Amino acid sequence: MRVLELQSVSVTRGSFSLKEINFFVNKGEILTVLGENGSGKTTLLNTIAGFIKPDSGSILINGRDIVHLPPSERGVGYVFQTLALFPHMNVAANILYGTRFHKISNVKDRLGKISSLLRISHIMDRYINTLSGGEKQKVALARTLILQPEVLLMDEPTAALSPREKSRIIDELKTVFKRLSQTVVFVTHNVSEAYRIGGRIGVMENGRILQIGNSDEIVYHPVSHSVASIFGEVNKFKVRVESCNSGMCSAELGNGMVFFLGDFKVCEKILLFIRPEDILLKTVSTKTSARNNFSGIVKDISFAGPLVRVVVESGQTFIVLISKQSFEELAIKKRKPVFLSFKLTAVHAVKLTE
Amino acid sequence: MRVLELQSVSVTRGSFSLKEINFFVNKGEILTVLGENGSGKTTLLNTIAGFIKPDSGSILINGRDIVHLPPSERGVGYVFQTLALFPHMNVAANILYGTRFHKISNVKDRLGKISSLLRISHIMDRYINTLSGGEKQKVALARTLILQPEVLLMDEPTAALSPREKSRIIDELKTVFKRLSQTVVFVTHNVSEAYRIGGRIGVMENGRILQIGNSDEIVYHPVSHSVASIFGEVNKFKVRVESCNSGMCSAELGNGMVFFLGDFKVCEKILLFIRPEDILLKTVSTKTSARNNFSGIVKDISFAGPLVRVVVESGQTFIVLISKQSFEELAIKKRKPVFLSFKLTAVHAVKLTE
Amino acid sequence: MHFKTSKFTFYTALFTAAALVVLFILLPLLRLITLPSWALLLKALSDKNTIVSIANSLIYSFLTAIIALFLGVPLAFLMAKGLFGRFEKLIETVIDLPLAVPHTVAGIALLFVIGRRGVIGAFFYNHFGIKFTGTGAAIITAMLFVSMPYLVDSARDGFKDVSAEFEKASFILGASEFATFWNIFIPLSKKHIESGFLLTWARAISEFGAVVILAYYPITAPVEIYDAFTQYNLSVSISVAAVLLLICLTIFLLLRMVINRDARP
Amino acid sequence: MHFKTSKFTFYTALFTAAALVVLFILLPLLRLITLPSWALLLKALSDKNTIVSIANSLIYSFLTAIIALFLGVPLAFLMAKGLFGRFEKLIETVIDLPLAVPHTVAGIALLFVIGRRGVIGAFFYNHFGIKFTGTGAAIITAMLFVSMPYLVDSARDGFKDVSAEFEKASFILGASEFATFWNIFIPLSKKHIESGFLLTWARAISEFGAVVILAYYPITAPVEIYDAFTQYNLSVSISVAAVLLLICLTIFLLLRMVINRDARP
Repeated sequence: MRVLELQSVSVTRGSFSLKEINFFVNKGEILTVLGENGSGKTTLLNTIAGFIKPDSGSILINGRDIVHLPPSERGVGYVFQTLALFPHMNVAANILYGTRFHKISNVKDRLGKISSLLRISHIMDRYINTLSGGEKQKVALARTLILQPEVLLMDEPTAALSPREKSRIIDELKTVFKRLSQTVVFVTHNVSEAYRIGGRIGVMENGRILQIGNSDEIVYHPVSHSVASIFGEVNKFKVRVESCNSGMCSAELGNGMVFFLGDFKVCEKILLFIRPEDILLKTVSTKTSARNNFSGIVKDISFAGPLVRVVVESGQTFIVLISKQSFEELAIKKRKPVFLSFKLTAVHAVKLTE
Repeated sequence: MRVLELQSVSVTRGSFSLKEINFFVNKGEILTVLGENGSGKTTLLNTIAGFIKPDSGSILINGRDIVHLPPSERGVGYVFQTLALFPHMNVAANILYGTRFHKISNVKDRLGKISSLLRISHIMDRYINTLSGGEKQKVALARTLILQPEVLLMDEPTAALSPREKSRIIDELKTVFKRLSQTVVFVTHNVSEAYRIGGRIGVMENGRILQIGNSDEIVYHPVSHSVASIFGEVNKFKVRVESCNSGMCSAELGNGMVFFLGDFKVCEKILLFIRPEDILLKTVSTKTSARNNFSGIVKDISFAGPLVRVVVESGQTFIVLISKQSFEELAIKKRKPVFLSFKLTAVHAVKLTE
Repeated sequence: MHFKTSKFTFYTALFTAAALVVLFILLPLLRLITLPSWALLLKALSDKNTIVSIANSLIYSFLTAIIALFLGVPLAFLMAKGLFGRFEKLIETVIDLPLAVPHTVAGIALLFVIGRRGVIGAFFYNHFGIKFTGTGAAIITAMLFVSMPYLVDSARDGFKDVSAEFEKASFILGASEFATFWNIFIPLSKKHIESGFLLTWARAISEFGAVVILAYYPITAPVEIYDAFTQYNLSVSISVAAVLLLICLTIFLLLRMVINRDARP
Repeated sequence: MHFKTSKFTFYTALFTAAALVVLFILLPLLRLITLPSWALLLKALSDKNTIVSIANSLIYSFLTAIIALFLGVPLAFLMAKGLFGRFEKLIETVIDLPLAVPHTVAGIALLFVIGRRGVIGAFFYNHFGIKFTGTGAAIITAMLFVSMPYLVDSARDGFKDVSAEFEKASFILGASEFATFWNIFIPLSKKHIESGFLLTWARAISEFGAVVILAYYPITAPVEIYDAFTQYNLSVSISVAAVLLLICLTIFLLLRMVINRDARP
């Protein structure tokens, strides 16, 4: 059942705009919206919450268009990036704030349940500035969940946490949301966080949702270069299809032929993406099961944490990421010849839209 | 020839202190000081520059103790993290500012030379707020270099640059310093930046310089857990030496024996470090050239950018980083048995200092 | 420019100038407080006129601050929320105008509004026989005109400091505009509103120029000081001045305490 | 607390209060500017007394602002650099004291310092026969006392805004303390010093309470307004008031321009 649905929602904010946003979230589902800062994630949440009026389109909650309702009547919860806990109230007063404006008969029951679920019953009398990052996070959540919102919006809620708290809190959030069958739209710019939350991911860039799907779909079937490069640097080649037979295609690339899966017309111009970590690098040309094999010369070597980034010139420039161990074992040096190989499925082909 | 030398310099700043700093920098050498924010890097530079008086110790420039000289008379140049270019002066006035306070006969010559070396001759009339990040960087450098300082101190000077400008500027800096045989102390918290600059690296933590050496020494022979973990998460095991014969040692570790190089007494307690990316992970127990082999059970899997972090329980908990490609090929799943192997030289043994 | 001035000369010059200023301010005030003997002070304070003038000053200025509070806080809120749109800069300028107007000018200007021949004063005088000048109402009008900007400016700064996310959080939790104003904006701006109130009160107590034109009587302390001075009754002048100074310093210290106090209630 | 007030009612109440305040401030000032006819204004301004009073106000207040500049900027710099150590809070309080002192009180306090029977005044009177009261020196003293804090506070804020790294950069490039003060601190605080100067000047022009006690003559504009008013010569009062108002508004607008101007020279 679709709890939240956006239909062709467009928004203009000065020079920035959201363009034709369409998506839905099912009951109890967590949809993660992944995008860089400035991609429009917060504008999207503010539009759903009612702080920004869309130029056009509908926002449905349980099938009812709420575009003309004020924020207070939308049945939407919002956990802000700053959490926005009221510093002049203690934890209990913060959590109970919203209940004053709603007809709720069993306020005390709800407070008890939500605070024991989130394990914050012992800090009810504390003031906000005495809490740890994780505690604040939970209080902000309790304040919203006590009103039992149809949809919960979360705007980078782990931004202020330490790395250690971050991953712990994400796991706790998942448990709580499952328990309550809470429908959630979760916004983040952090790829690993998006992975960790699981569920569907919507990739956002420049005011558009480029692709929605589970993490595998997005990593292995990106619809565009933008989506592909969200997960780090990526090799991108513009090629012309040479042949295509029952889903297996080929094209000329650099000093060789590249093979990949797809269904394209011969001579069509397409884009190919290959992740640098999907390319195997060797110093001798042994036979491998990989369908694609290229030879080239090492142009540049640089260190990127535990990985080594090797730039190989092979008619086209390939970027390859290998482990430091492989780097040493292979004794790779600048100007040395090397061999590259990668699987059919490592090549992601996308129609060129101009 | 030692241009700069610190001898047992100690500094107290409130609750923070620099403890017994000893190092030297040779003529024309670049020493990179690598450390987290708050490790004392900026305090160190401020002490060398004369903005902070040390409690004890000597600071020698060309053999002369300068501890009692004011900053203006130390012959030290300083490029600040914020660059500190004067916004009310144009580029030329900024660069010439210091020459007003020194007896320099050929000011115009020097200005021409330094600005053509740094390729900023065309922006002499511009005001600071009209410059790009890279241009500002060069103006700050020119302003300092025109006074021909014995030692140049640079405090995270690329902090304000975009990632693309960063690596370009680092390469340019290296070229300029080489050309001028400039002696430099370069401070950064960025490991790859430290790598890229080359030369010796001093690792700083909590007000101490833990180790000084070239990057290989620091990566492969860290003197402590702190140094080892600068380059990312690291496996750390406290073990008791079982045997040591002509440099080859062994100790009990988890459900097996670990072999490593070193010269320890039997029964001595030592620390072993193994980088997660130095451990090979397999699903079948094939013979390898690696001397160390362990078997275990996968406890946890998480994604870290292009890498997968696998936690393996093997009596001891091992953290292993593998590429996403290997992860898929091996079809690693939670609770599956796996085999770990790593080379003798992947184990770094350090005496336990308590 | 480039001078070779030694550090010592430079700082000696600076500290000399600083010492002159501090002395210039402290000397007269210390002299005033130490000048009247206790006997003189008691004698002056047993005088009915003196007591009445100080009481008048305290009462009228306090009423002024209360009125400023009720009129100024709503205005400050609208300004902070940018609800005047393109008139914002204009309104801001208007609110601060009284700070730029000399007090005798303000007095004359107000006279032609509430005086017997003023626009509003004439109406009341001709229809109801009510005269404003020379009454408490005139004193409050004068005080309000010159002191109101302090409250508005301070409250506005307070409201502006309240993060927009607090307001959004309140709305999405179901609160109305008024409930948000009352439960979120007012408590979070408490410090600023309190210091605005104290500034306005202190300014109102001090007012002389505008008050002396609109209402010489009922006599207030600053007018009494001047009145006694013109009658060569310096001992009364000094006594009232010393008492008024102590009152103002108390409010001033109170203000400093509010400003330096931790923000949390 | 929790009220169910509709958005409309809430904002109507707020805008009503705001409109009252704006009217209350604008009405008297507009009335004053439109009141005197050109004929009346010209007649009043052809009066020698009137012209002298306005000229006196302009000259003495400008001199006051200049003196405040030379004494106040060094003090402000020392305060901004925290060079008073543990006396910092105390010095800050002392500097702001004149803002809290009623002007007639300031007048009386200064009288007992520079008056014929004051500590300093007596010395000059007895040894050199010099009397301060009733001279331009007394007017400047009164103006300086009440207006100095504006310059010090503004300049101090300006100096505080100058990043410590600019100072360090100047030192390491070889500049002395004075060269750094002159080449870095002064130009980078220009805006603050200028607005402090204008504030001090405007405040000095307006001063009435302290001036009227120390020097009724040489007559200044605010005193002339009051003097004419007490002699029922309202047309002179209005004319001088209108002219003084225009002068003050000009300075006020100048100040706004300085504040809103881009920081770069």
